[in-house]
Amino acid sequence: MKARVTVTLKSGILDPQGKAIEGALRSLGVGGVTSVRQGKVFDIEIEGADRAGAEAALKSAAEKLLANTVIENYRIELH
Amino acid sequence: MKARVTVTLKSGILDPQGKAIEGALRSLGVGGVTSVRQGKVFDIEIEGADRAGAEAALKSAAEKLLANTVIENYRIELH
Amino acid sequence: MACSPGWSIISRWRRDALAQSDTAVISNEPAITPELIAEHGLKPEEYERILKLLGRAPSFTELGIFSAMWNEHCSYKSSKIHLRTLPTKAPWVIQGPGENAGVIGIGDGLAVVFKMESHNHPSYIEPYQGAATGVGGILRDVFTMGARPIACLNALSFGDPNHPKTRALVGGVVAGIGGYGNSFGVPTVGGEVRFDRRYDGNCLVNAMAVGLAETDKIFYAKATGVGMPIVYLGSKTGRDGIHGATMASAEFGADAEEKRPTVQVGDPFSEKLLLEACLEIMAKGCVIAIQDMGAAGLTCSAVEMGAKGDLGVALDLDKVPCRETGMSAYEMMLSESQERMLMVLKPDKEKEAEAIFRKWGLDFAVVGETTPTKRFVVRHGGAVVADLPIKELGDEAPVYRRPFAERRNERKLDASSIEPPVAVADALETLLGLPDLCSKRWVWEQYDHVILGNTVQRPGGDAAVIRINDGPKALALTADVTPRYCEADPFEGGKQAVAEAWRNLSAVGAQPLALTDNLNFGNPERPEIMGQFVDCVRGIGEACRALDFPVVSGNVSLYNETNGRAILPTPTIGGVGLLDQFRKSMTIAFKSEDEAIFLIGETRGWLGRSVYLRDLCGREEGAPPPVDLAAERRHGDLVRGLIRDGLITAAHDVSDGGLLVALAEMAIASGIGAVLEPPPGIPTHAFWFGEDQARYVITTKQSQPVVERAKTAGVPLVPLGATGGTLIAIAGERPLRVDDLKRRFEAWLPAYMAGAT
Amino acid sequence: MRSAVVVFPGINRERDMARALRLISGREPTLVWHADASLPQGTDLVVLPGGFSYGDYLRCGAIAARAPIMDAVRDFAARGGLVLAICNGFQIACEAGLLPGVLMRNAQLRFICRDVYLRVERSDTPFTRGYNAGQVIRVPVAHGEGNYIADGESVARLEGEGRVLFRYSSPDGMIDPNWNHNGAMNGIAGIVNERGNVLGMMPHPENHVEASMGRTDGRGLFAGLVDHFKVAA
Ligand SMILES: Nc1ncnc2c1ncn2[C@@H]1O[C@H](COP(=O)(O)OP(=O)(O)O)[C@@H](O)[C@H]1O
Ligand SMILES: [Mg+2]
Repeated sequence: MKARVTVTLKSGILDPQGKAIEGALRSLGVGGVTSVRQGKVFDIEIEGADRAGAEAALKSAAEKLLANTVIENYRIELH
Repeated sequence: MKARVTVTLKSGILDPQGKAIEGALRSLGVGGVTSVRQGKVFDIEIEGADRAGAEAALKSAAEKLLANTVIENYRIELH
Repeated sequence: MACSPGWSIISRWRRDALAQSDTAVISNEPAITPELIAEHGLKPEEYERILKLLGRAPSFTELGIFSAMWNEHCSYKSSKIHLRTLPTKAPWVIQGPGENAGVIGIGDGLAVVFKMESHNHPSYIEPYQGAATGVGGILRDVFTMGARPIACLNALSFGDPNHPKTRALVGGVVAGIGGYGNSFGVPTVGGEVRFDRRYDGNCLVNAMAVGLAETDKIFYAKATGVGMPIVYLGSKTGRDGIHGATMASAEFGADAEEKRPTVQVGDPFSEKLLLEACLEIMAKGCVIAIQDMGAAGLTCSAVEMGAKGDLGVALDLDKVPCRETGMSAYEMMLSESQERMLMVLKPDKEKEAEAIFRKWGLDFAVVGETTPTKRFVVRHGGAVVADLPIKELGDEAPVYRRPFAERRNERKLDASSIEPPVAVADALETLLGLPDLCSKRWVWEQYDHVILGNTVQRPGGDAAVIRINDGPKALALTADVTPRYCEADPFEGGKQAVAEAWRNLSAVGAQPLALTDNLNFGNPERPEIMGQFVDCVRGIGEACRALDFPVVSGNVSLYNETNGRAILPTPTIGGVGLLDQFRKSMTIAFKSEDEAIFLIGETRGWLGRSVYLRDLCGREEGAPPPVDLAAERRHGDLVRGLIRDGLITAAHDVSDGGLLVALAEMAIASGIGAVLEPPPGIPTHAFWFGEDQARYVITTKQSQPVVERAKTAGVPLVPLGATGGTLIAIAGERPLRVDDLKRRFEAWLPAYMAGAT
Repeated sequence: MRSAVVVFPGINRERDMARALRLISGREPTLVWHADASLPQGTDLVVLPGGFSYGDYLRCGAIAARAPIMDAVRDFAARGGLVLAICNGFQIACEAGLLPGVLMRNAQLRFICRDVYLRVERSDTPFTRGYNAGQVIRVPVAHGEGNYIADGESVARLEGEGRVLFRYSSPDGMIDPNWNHNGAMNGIAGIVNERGNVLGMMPHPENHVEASMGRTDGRGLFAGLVDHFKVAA
């Protein structure tokens, strides 16, 4: 099974990367960009067809490792 | 307008971070994970309602900066 | 209406006069209830004090300001009266405690600016960002004064390696310290790492920064002149760490994870730009006063600048660059967003300064002015949201003479009463692989310790040595404390922390000049904890006086306890010393074969509170080794002289683990072995592993002059044997291969962090 | 030798580099600001120094590679001018298309600062003429993303055309994974472009140039460049 876990910064948490990218886009003449926030995606392959099991595994992966839940939110999509 | 640009490593380019995460997940006892590839997402706000213009801007942002097209692919979603 | 920089002074007076009438204080804000007051960490009697001071109830924003100014972190209300007893003066001290950092002169018109600060609670909650912002904060303290940072150190205390949280904390904290310092571009060259179950619920992250300035170009927080523009510099203000300051003084309960503040995220890139921009406008003579925004950012910095200058401050929050929309006055005043500064500018230099900050891509906004009223007036949306007497905010903060319990000190353990559990060789193998004694390479290799090209001695020795500019002078830097001693006997422990720092500086050949301290303790409202604090401070003071080693800056971190379980008392000492010739700095490594090895100092075989007793005998008992400060001084002066006159080839102080561990470290650092002969009279395990103080191991090719020097100085000098071979060969013991000892010494931490132990 | 050191926001080894150039070439280099459009007249050597340009945000070197001054650097290189790109400079040069490949996260995912051994692969280039082919030098590294990776074809070309100038090695010059701290392909530590006038390398020769500070293994690179321009002149 293929899954994607998307990890994004909680709103209100400073995103220095996004800030720097915003500035760079402006100086590159890319118009109209008012805000950039950077996050991560993890494309994960899981063996076995048991969706429930896979979802549980992904959730614990996100909680334990992929996301820093103090400052980040995560979303799991299972295809 | 809100948009999301997703940047992922081209297949064939090896991903040390993904590899390490795979290993870490195994040692955390997260079962069944056979592969992990890490990528980036950029949540972007663009002013103005002109979709075509926004798409053009996003495309040039991705080409010029957000993705290193030597090793990365990108996808643009405009909401 | 909002104030514009263009105001005439007269009209400003009128506004402030207006603002002083209580009616000017708006209140579409939460009512001040006892619960709200408690949430702000203010005790009922402290709130009474506020009412008396104002003659009215505070507004919500004002309550926030008081909570920030009057919490332990900013007001030092529990520690003040004791800190006052510390010696802070010496001919070379330019600025003692009370400014952003301490300043000492080192000749040639140069000054060293340094301080240590804790970021314990934030690091426990979010290790990477907590540690990173700790480094960022201490770097700002140093360059706020006009100094360019040239080195960082860090002293870390973690819980039991087997505690489920420990590994992640170590990984996150170390990565955070490196992530910030490496990017900022300062070498991180020293520190310490310890593990003890007593830190399970409260890790300690103490970061020290050292900077170099010209003696006549040092900048202070004291504002001068009425009607001077107050300028906001750096990054934008967000809702970061609101209540961080109050939080940092709140004891953790089981619900700590819940009442966590919004985490501050460090931006070393912006900090680097802020450094360059600040130094540039300082060089251009634009600056009257400058203050970094640390805990309770805008509040503390603005009040400090005004109060120090006997001036009032008027702020207009509508001018503050914000990252988020709809921020309230309360949030702006308490935000702990990083990489920000507040500055009083020479009016005629405003344009020049602004241009410099724009060039570096940083925010620059005039947010207020100095006033003659000695009041702290804050406007938002045109209305006055705070109007407080600026001096009293600091000076009238509560000061507590908290009750403290004298500690019944433990009896001296007699070495003969301690059965050696294993042979000497086996004991050494075990000790070198212990979490507390093993190599910390895994940590310091994640820190760029060579950038700037002035690192003469890298981590791994007794003290780091950093060349000053192109030389010939150099600084020696170290961070030390032995918490298990401090708990067993806080007074002797306090003395020992200072003595060990002084010793580590002397061991590389430096003249110790001054220190910064970071006093980490539990809840001071408990008499036994307050007792630890009081006695440690007494001990530190006594040692400082005896060694001419004054305290020029420091930081206190209290309430480091979880569910009533306090950390070990941990008064970290950051020592700074000076070498006239960096080329002469001494290292711990054996240099060649067949050199004589001597022990300087007296060995009684003191096993009480030793690592040997704790980790090999499983006993945490007895009095710690007493510190004879006169002997420390004699012995250190002798070693420094021998180094200066080129009479010795290696030197290493004897600390945790005792003499044989020190010898093994010297062998491991060189790959050269030693043939050793213990003198008769003392039980061998006590001789090799006792932790008597004031001792150094030295090697020399010129025994005769060394012996004479020691005799004339009246310093005990004990021949131990000679360097050579590939073994540590002790008469009557199993010989040990140096390369095998090295493997054990280097193995534990990487294996632990890989999850293999 | 007239050298110009390009300063991008967040660069932090420009002082180390300036000192090395001053000590060995006897000339103070010019510091060139990233926002400038041109290089000083008569520049012999352009240096992209180490550091964390733009905080290494997004990708190391990505934002700096698109700074105004980089057009001038590209022209300079196109005209055959010598460019020395070290650490973050190497990352910038790759992002700017001056050199093939990318520098990925170190294999152990940790920043590493330590002395490493480099085998100098050839001595017949302006950058390495101060060394002998096969010579092993010891210089520090300080990076979190120095793991050199390129597609098979590019690597084949680099190797085939002898464009790998420095390789991580053991102290006695053996190419050995145990002495490759970041996992770079073929132990690649430094490469040049087709024309041989742009060198990118991760280690810091500029930090080993003073005998009084311990080691001088880095001098050869700068001394060689100085000779190169002496001969040329
Ligand atoms: N957190 C750290 N950061 C940098 N260097 C460290 C750290 N911890 C330990 N070190 C270095 O490891 C060496 C040994 O540390 P330590 O045993 O505390 O020395 P000592 O016993 O002489 O005080 C010292 O050079 C010290 O600077
Ligand atoms: Mg020591």
